[in-house]
Amino acid sequence: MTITHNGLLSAIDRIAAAMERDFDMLNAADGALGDGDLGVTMTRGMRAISETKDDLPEDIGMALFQCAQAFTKSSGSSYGTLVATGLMSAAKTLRGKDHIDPEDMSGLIAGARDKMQERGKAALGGKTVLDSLDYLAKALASAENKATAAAQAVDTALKDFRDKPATAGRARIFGDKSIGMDDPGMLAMQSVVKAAVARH
Amino acid sequence: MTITHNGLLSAIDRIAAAMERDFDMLNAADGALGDGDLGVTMTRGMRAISETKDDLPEDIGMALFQCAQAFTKSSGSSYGTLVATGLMSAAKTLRGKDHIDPEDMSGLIAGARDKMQERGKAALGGKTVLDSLDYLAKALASAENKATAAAQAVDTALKDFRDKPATAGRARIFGDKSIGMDDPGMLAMQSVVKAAVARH
Amino acid sequence: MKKILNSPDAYVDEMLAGLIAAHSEHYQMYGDSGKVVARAKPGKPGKVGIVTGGGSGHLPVFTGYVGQGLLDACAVGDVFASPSAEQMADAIRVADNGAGVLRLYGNYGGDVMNFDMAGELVEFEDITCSTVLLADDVASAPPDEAEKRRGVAGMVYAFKIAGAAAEEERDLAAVTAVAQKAADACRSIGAALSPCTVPQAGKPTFEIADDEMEMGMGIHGEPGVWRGKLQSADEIANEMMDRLLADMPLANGDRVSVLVNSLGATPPEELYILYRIVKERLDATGARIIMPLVGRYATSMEMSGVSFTLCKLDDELERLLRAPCDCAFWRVG
Amino acid sequence: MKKILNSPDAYVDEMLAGLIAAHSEHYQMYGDSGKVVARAKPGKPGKVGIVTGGGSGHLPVFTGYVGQGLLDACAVGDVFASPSAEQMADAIRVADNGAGVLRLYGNYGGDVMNFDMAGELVEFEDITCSTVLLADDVASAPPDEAEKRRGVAGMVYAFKIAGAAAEEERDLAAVTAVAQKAADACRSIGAALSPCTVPQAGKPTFEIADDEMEMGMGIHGEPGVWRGKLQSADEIANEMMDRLLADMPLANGDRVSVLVNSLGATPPEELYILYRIVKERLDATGARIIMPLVGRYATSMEMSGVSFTLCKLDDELERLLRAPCDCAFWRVG
Ligand SMILES: Nc1ncnc2c1ncn2[C@@H]1O[C@H](COP(=O)(O)OP(=O)(O)O)[C@@H](O)[C@H]1O
Ligand SMILES: Nc1ncnc2c1ncn2[C@@H]1O[C@H](COP(=O)(O)OP(=O)(O)O)[C@@H](O)[C@H]1O
Ligand SMILES: [Mg+2]
Ligand SMILES: [Mg+2]
Ligand SMILES: [Mg+2]
Ligand SMILES: [Mg+2]
Repeated sequence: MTITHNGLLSAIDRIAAAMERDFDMLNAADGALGDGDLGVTMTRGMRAISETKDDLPEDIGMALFQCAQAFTKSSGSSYGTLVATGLMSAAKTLRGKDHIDPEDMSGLIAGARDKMQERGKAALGGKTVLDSLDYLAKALASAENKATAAAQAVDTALKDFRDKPATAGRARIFGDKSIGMDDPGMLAMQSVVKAAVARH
Repeated sequence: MTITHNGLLSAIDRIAAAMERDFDMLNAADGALGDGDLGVTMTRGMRAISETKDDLPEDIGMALFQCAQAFTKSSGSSYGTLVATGLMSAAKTLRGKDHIDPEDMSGLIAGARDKMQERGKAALGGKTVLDSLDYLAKALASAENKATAAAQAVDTALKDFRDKPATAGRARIFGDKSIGMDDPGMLAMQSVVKAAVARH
Repeated sequence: MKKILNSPDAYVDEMLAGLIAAHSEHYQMYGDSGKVVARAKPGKPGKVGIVTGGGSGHLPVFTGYVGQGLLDACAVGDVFASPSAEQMADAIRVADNGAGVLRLYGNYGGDVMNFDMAGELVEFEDITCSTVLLADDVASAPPDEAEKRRGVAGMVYAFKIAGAAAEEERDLAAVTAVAQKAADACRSIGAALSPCTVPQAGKPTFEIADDEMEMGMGIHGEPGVWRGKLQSADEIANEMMDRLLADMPLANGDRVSVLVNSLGATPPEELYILYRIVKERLDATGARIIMPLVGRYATSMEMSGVSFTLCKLDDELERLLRAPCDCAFWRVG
Repeated sequence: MKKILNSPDAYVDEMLAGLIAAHSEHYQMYGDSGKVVARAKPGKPGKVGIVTGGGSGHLPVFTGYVGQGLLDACAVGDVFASPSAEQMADAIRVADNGAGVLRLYGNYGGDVMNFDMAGELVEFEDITCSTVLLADDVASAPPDEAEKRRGVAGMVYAFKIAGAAAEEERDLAAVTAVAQKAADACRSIGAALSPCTVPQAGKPTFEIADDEMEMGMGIHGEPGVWRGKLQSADEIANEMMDRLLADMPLANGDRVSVLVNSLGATPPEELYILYRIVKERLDATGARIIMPLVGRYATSMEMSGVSFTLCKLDDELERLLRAPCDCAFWRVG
């Protein structure tokens, strides 16, 4: 599962399409536990990235950096800022390379998770996108088939956290009422990852 | 139908009681063609007059002047100001007397009508309290039985004007929609006059 | 729309008590008749007094505009109800600094009767009064019956301009003349989206469907020129400007001030959206905009909607409009 | 509640366009990221810059408080949505007069992340930033988790006091310290009666029955401490004062300013009815009330309801609160 420049471009297309498809679902999920704009955030962000596609440099680190910038300019929503933070973390590590090696995936995602945690100051285990990334990083560390493992990890994360209360972001104020409900950010990450690995 | 100091006091009692009785009716009538406060205005005004009853001087002109003052202080509504203007007009003419002669009634009411017209700048025939007073003055000029004539005059005025449009006060803005509806001020005058002559 | 109050009957008295508790440097109560507010620091001896009055529920109108360079005193009634002649007489008494008093207020039947009667009461005390009526609402009568029009937000300009003239120690005739000039220079129109509730009535002043608005509605809910589907901000602004400019055309080189006013609940965000069009339309006439005002200057409690007022200025009016004034709701200079 | 607008997506951009058209002497747009407003006349070289930001829909908060003796620049997002880090970086850039920039804003997750990220962006341009978060809403977390509290109307005091300190040409550390002192001295609580509508959502932010209120509700409709029957004005005011004084007791001889703030639709009449009790309660503690503020200082469009804010003052804070400031919505001195 080496990711080349072209691989990145086609992953962007798949993710952008998935976000258009999931627009209402993500707004609704965020509407139940937040302000209902996560579908807006994700479509806007992916459209902004798609628009820069032709200008993305061969340096895959620089390319991810530009994706992060495009996403962050498209809105100020928490999720957008967190995603951009994660992308920047990976971008820094990858700078100077023209592809991503499969065995580096786990480390890149763990690094992103940590930077995003610094940014959002939420604890791991708090039922946020951080937990999805944490599951991802751990699954990718050992898995043979990275794509299958990734798709399974985001599903498992959702399942494992569904019955816990939210403790970060706007969902925090719902406290125990959030038990049984999926975190919108984890749902978005599920869609993103499955689209990225073409398992949707 | 000579009105003495005691006659004035008992008329005040009867009018005050009639206003309490007609509170909702007058508010409703004014609600349909205005701001719905005429019952409030009349009960407040008559309560204020009732409170001064013990202090009303024997001079019937001075007594009416004090009634006018009490009414005017109790609210700033158009009807209150018009009634007070009419009372003051009568008060000026009567100053120095200790009673009202029946044959002076018509002239006193005509004088009040004219002063009220000056105050409110509305035309006669405009479907207002002025028209009730105009009918009253004319009926009293010739009638043998003043009380019966007065009670009939306020009824006739209402009947004659019911199907004309209002042209003065807040009711003016309803224009032709006011056709078929009684002017609240004329209704109030009907109650006042009938209570005054004990024909209610 | 819900209200925060204790007893409906106490609404106005408690409001005034709080106003004076909060802003004792600006306002004080006067006299025994109730609901009469005067400047905390009276005007100089020899300054013409200016009084106004009318129903409560329109803050900052009327009471709020008592202050330096503005009004000397004000009598208010219950919500949307005229104060009594006695209260108005008290307002005139406290406003008088020996140079006579201008009665400057909106053209409503009850207020007119009571201010006239108040004038007769204080005549006995040798206080000379003059009168200028505001009748700026173009939706309330056609131009050939302009004297029947109701007074609305234009009074803010008249208060400001007359107040500044009085501060210059002009005599009663001169202050009255410039107040009349200001009143004549104002045209207003309103549009309402939802009603307010008069505390003593306990129910909304009118009913209007969720997708409707009413063009030209008066500040107490008086019927307007049409009721229909809620339009876009730009459509609303353009129609209101059409109506104002038809009544008082502006030409290249004219000067005009404009007030974009919320009737209460409509937030400033939406006033600014409207202001884009107001400015565009005024710019298109070639007139120059002087000191535009955007905010809540004359309201109907929690009614939602807006009014626009144009005030056409000459040298004198512009200078007086820009002169200093100070009250708890408005400061210039 | 109905809104006057064109397209929901254009609400904020059109609002800003109108704001700047109306008040070009106070405000100007800055940069390419959009929705960044700066002072029309920049601060003096060497003056510490102060920026804020947050979602739109709270006028005068945030943009309105850009001005002399207040803020230097502001980034706003869509209604109730954080601006982007890029906009915030632009606000920091234009606010910098070479002496560093204080980020002074409300404690909301998205805003915090974005202001942090903006700080990292401008670090490369050698602009030093400090941060003070407003977290004054006592209903949003208990005292032992005070750092989790949301920022509400208390930010008006922080803007005013920090702005005055910056105008005195103190350095970044000193301005930051006094801003923190002001933030620590503020306690707020709100009560909501009816919701507002976010244009892009098109429906009210929450539902509440016609005879209900919610104590402690946040300015975006965040759940409060109880929902129940609408109480009388005096009961509401007393409970709000109870909660504030429990969190920050006042003693004889203390000085305190108080802001009685409408969330939007609630008219000033009702704020003054509440103020009677606020003053009574503060007088009863023996504290002295300094410069009470009553009006619309921090709103949620057409939401109806109120908030109270106490700001406990020492010599320094009182002096800075009374120092001159000027913007289109507020003037002191
Ligand atoms: N502080 C945080 N740390 C980690 N994840 C967070 C944090 N805040 C929000 N999130 C994630 O972002 C999602 C919500 O994103 P978004 O809708 O953009 O937020 P908002 O609209 O409140 O800015 C949440 O479901 C959660 O997964
Ligand atoms: N200008 C006027 N001239 C004569 N009568 C008037 C005038 N204005 C009002 N009225 C009378 O007063 C009645 C309304 O009185 P009221 O309810 O006190 O008025 P408001 O509440 O508008 O002050 C009308 O029905 C009419 O009879
Ligand atoms: Mg969201
Ligand atoms: Mg009436
Ligand atoms: Mg009335
Ligand atoms: Mg959001």
